[in-house]
Amino acid sequence: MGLGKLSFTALKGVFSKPATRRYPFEARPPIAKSRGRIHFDDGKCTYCSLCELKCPPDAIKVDRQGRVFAIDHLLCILCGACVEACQKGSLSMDAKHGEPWTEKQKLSWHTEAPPKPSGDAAPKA
Amino acid sequence: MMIENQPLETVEPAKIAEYAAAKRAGGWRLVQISCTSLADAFELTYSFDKDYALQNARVIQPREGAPLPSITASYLAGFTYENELQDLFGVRLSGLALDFKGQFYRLRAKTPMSEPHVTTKPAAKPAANPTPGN
Amino acid sequence: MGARTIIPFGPQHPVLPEPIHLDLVLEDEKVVEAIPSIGFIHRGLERLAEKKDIHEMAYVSERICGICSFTHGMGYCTAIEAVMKIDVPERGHYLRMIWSEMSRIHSHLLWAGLLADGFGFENLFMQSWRLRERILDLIEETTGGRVIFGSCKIGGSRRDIADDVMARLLKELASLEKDCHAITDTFMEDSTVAKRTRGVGVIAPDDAIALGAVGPMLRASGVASDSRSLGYALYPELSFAPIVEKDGDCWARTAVRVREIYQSFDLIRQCAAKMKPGPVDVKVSGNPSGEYWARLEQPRGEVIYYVKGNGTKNLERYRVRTPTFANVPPLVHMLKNIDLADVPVIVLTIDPCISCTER
Amino acid sequence: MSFFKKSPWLLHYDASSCNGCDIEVLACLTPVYDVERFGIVNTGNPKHADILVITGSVNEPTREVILNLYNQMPHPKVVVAVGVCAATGGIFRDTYNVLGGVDTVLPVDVYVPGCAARPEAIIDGVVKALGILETKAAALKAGAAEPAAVEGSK
Repeated sequence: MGLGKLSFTALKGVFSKPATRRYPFEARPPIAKSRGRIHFDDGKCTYCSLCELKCPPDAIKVDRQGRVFAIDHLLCILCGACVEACQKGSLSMDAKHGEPWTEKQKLSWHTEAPPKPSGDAAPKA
Repeated sequence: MMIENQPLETVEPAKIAEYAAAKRAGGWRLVQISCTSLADAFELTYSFDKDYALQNARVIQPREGAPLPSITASYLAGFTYENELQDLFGVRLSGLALDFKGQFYRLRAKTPMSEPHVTTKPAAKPAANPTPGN
Repeated sequence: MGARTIIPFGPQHPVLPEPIHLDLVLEDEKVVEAIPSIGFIHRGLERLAEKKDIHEMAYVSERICGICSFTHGMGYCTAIEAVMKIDVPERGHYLRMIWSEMSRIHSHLLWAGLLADGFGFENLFMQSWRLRERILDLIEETTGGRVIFGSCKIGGSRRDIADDVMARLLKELASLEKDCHAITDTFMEDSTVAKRTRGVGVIAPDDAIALGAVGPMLRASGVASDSRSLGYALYPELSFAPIVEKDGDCWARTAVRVREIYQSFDLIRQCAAKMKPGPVDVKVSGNPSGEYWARLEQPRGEVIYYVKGNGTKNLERYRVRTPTFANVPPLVHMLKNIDLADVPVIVLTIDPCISCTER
Repeated sequence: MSFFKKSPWLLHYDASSCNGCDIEVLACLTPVYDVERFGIVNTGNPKHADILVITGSVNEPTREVILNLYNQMPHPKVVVAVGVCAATGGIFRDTYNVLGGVDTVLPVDVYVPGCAARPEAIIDGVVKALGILETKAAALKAGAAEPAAVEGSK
């Protein structure tokens, strides 16, 4: 390597921005499409269990009668098949990655059935 | 998209070594050996390639009976595939140039792919328990 | 003649992030024989086809290997599409080709870094991986994942690339291509790299064919064989020629991969120029019945997906023959009569991907 | 987060991962993420290591290797399971050669979710493990007995 090229490289190193992202002190803005974590919005869910059917690692369990949605984030492979399957928009993909855990947890949500406008008895809880 | 033409011919188990030797002399390249477990036999496919043309040879090897002749005399590369056949499927082979005697793969169960195909979804999934709360 | 010693190499070894075990038989400093034994990360995912349906298997296929993940998904889908006679829309094919070339760039840069680390050129390792992060950012922006793309499905692509993202991608790729020259020039011209790679691990063209070498291994020995010439996806629409070197040593294999990085940049530009707006996928219904051997070119070489459907939603047989599996016999051949110090370099120049090999 | 008193060294082992998480663990050490800022060094020697980072689910041959590596590490030590395969077996837990997550063999201190886990997530996990490491170190200093070596049960 010639002396000219050597000094050019050295100067470039001195004046260019460092390549390092100073995570966790500064997080970079998330990329919109990033598949970070499945987000569940229990207000919209009708507990149809389509997501359970489509989930390749069987990380989602839905109890249609009891109106319970449960997801194991330590099984979820973040493929997004459930988000595509969800008709009501209650599942979405969060761009932020999941937190590390010290214990295994399964997250579940339970909602009371909304009052039916007509006829049918409310499903058993 | 182009769908490849993939001719398939049937070869007797005892003749496969000669078949492979002829292919080698003809300048063909060994592409792969695959195996499917059937109820009473193993369905093996040897694929060869020459100038981007694929030729498959199908061998039906009965579970019992004479061991399958190895093709490692003509294609040394066959030893990985043939050891795989031995370790995963339990196909018995004769004349292997490099025989690991079942030590090529380190497995929990012996010959785990030997059982024929079953289509069953496991009933009890060890997945999340739907318990209310949290 | 010295006494024979057996040195175990692996499974946990600083040179390789993945476990492979070699028993090296040594006579003084010379390796006289190498006996491989694999299976440390054998999962048995071919048998998973019995439990997961054909659409779920696309996700499983991607997870055969985290480096060539996109091509695994694409190969599986290509095989199923051939059995089911599904016509993927043109834009779907172009998107697949763009992503598969992007994954080739990221894989080759990753490998270049590992090789540099293998012969102790720490700085080059760091620089290669610094550039690789830029292509990963582009992959993340278009697919949402860094190493597992999750963008291929039976019948087309799961995502589209918007025009403004595409323009930005091409601009960034052009700047990345310029920056790549700094590291690839070092690989090609630096005397220390040449000292470790020239004339090491030579494999003759005849041996390469007889031992079943594929991909850059075979091309570095002077055999022009590139599965992209088979005409899967829409590769016949693009102009390209297999990259061939003639020496067959570690340096030639490095040169093939380095030149392929630039070829991939060119192919992405060609795809972007030819792409027209339109649908990216078709609806798939029914189950496959029949068999097909799909052959694709991965960063590491020719890969084969054999699918056999029996009309149910589960495949009867799913088999993957990955490039590293085919490159194990040439590796064993090359590891004869060499110095012990050259073992890591030779192992790395086949670009080993053990999780592919063992599935 | 405060600065750490020690410079923790890290040992990485791929139990039966698909390579995705391994590459991301390695990516943490390269310029863009650079965990060496925290004094973390990737070592190949278990006797120098404080943190055992395991990617991928456990199968029969790697079970012994993991136990061997873990028992060679000096106390105090922490285990970080990176990715969903290391946590539970992930999508591969139904396959014939997979035993399950790392916790079937070793006590795991931190689980990092993701498939593949991102470098940011891995850094978060390692930082969390450092906290646990300091607690364990303090307990050892205060006179707690060293935990016994983990035995493999067949």
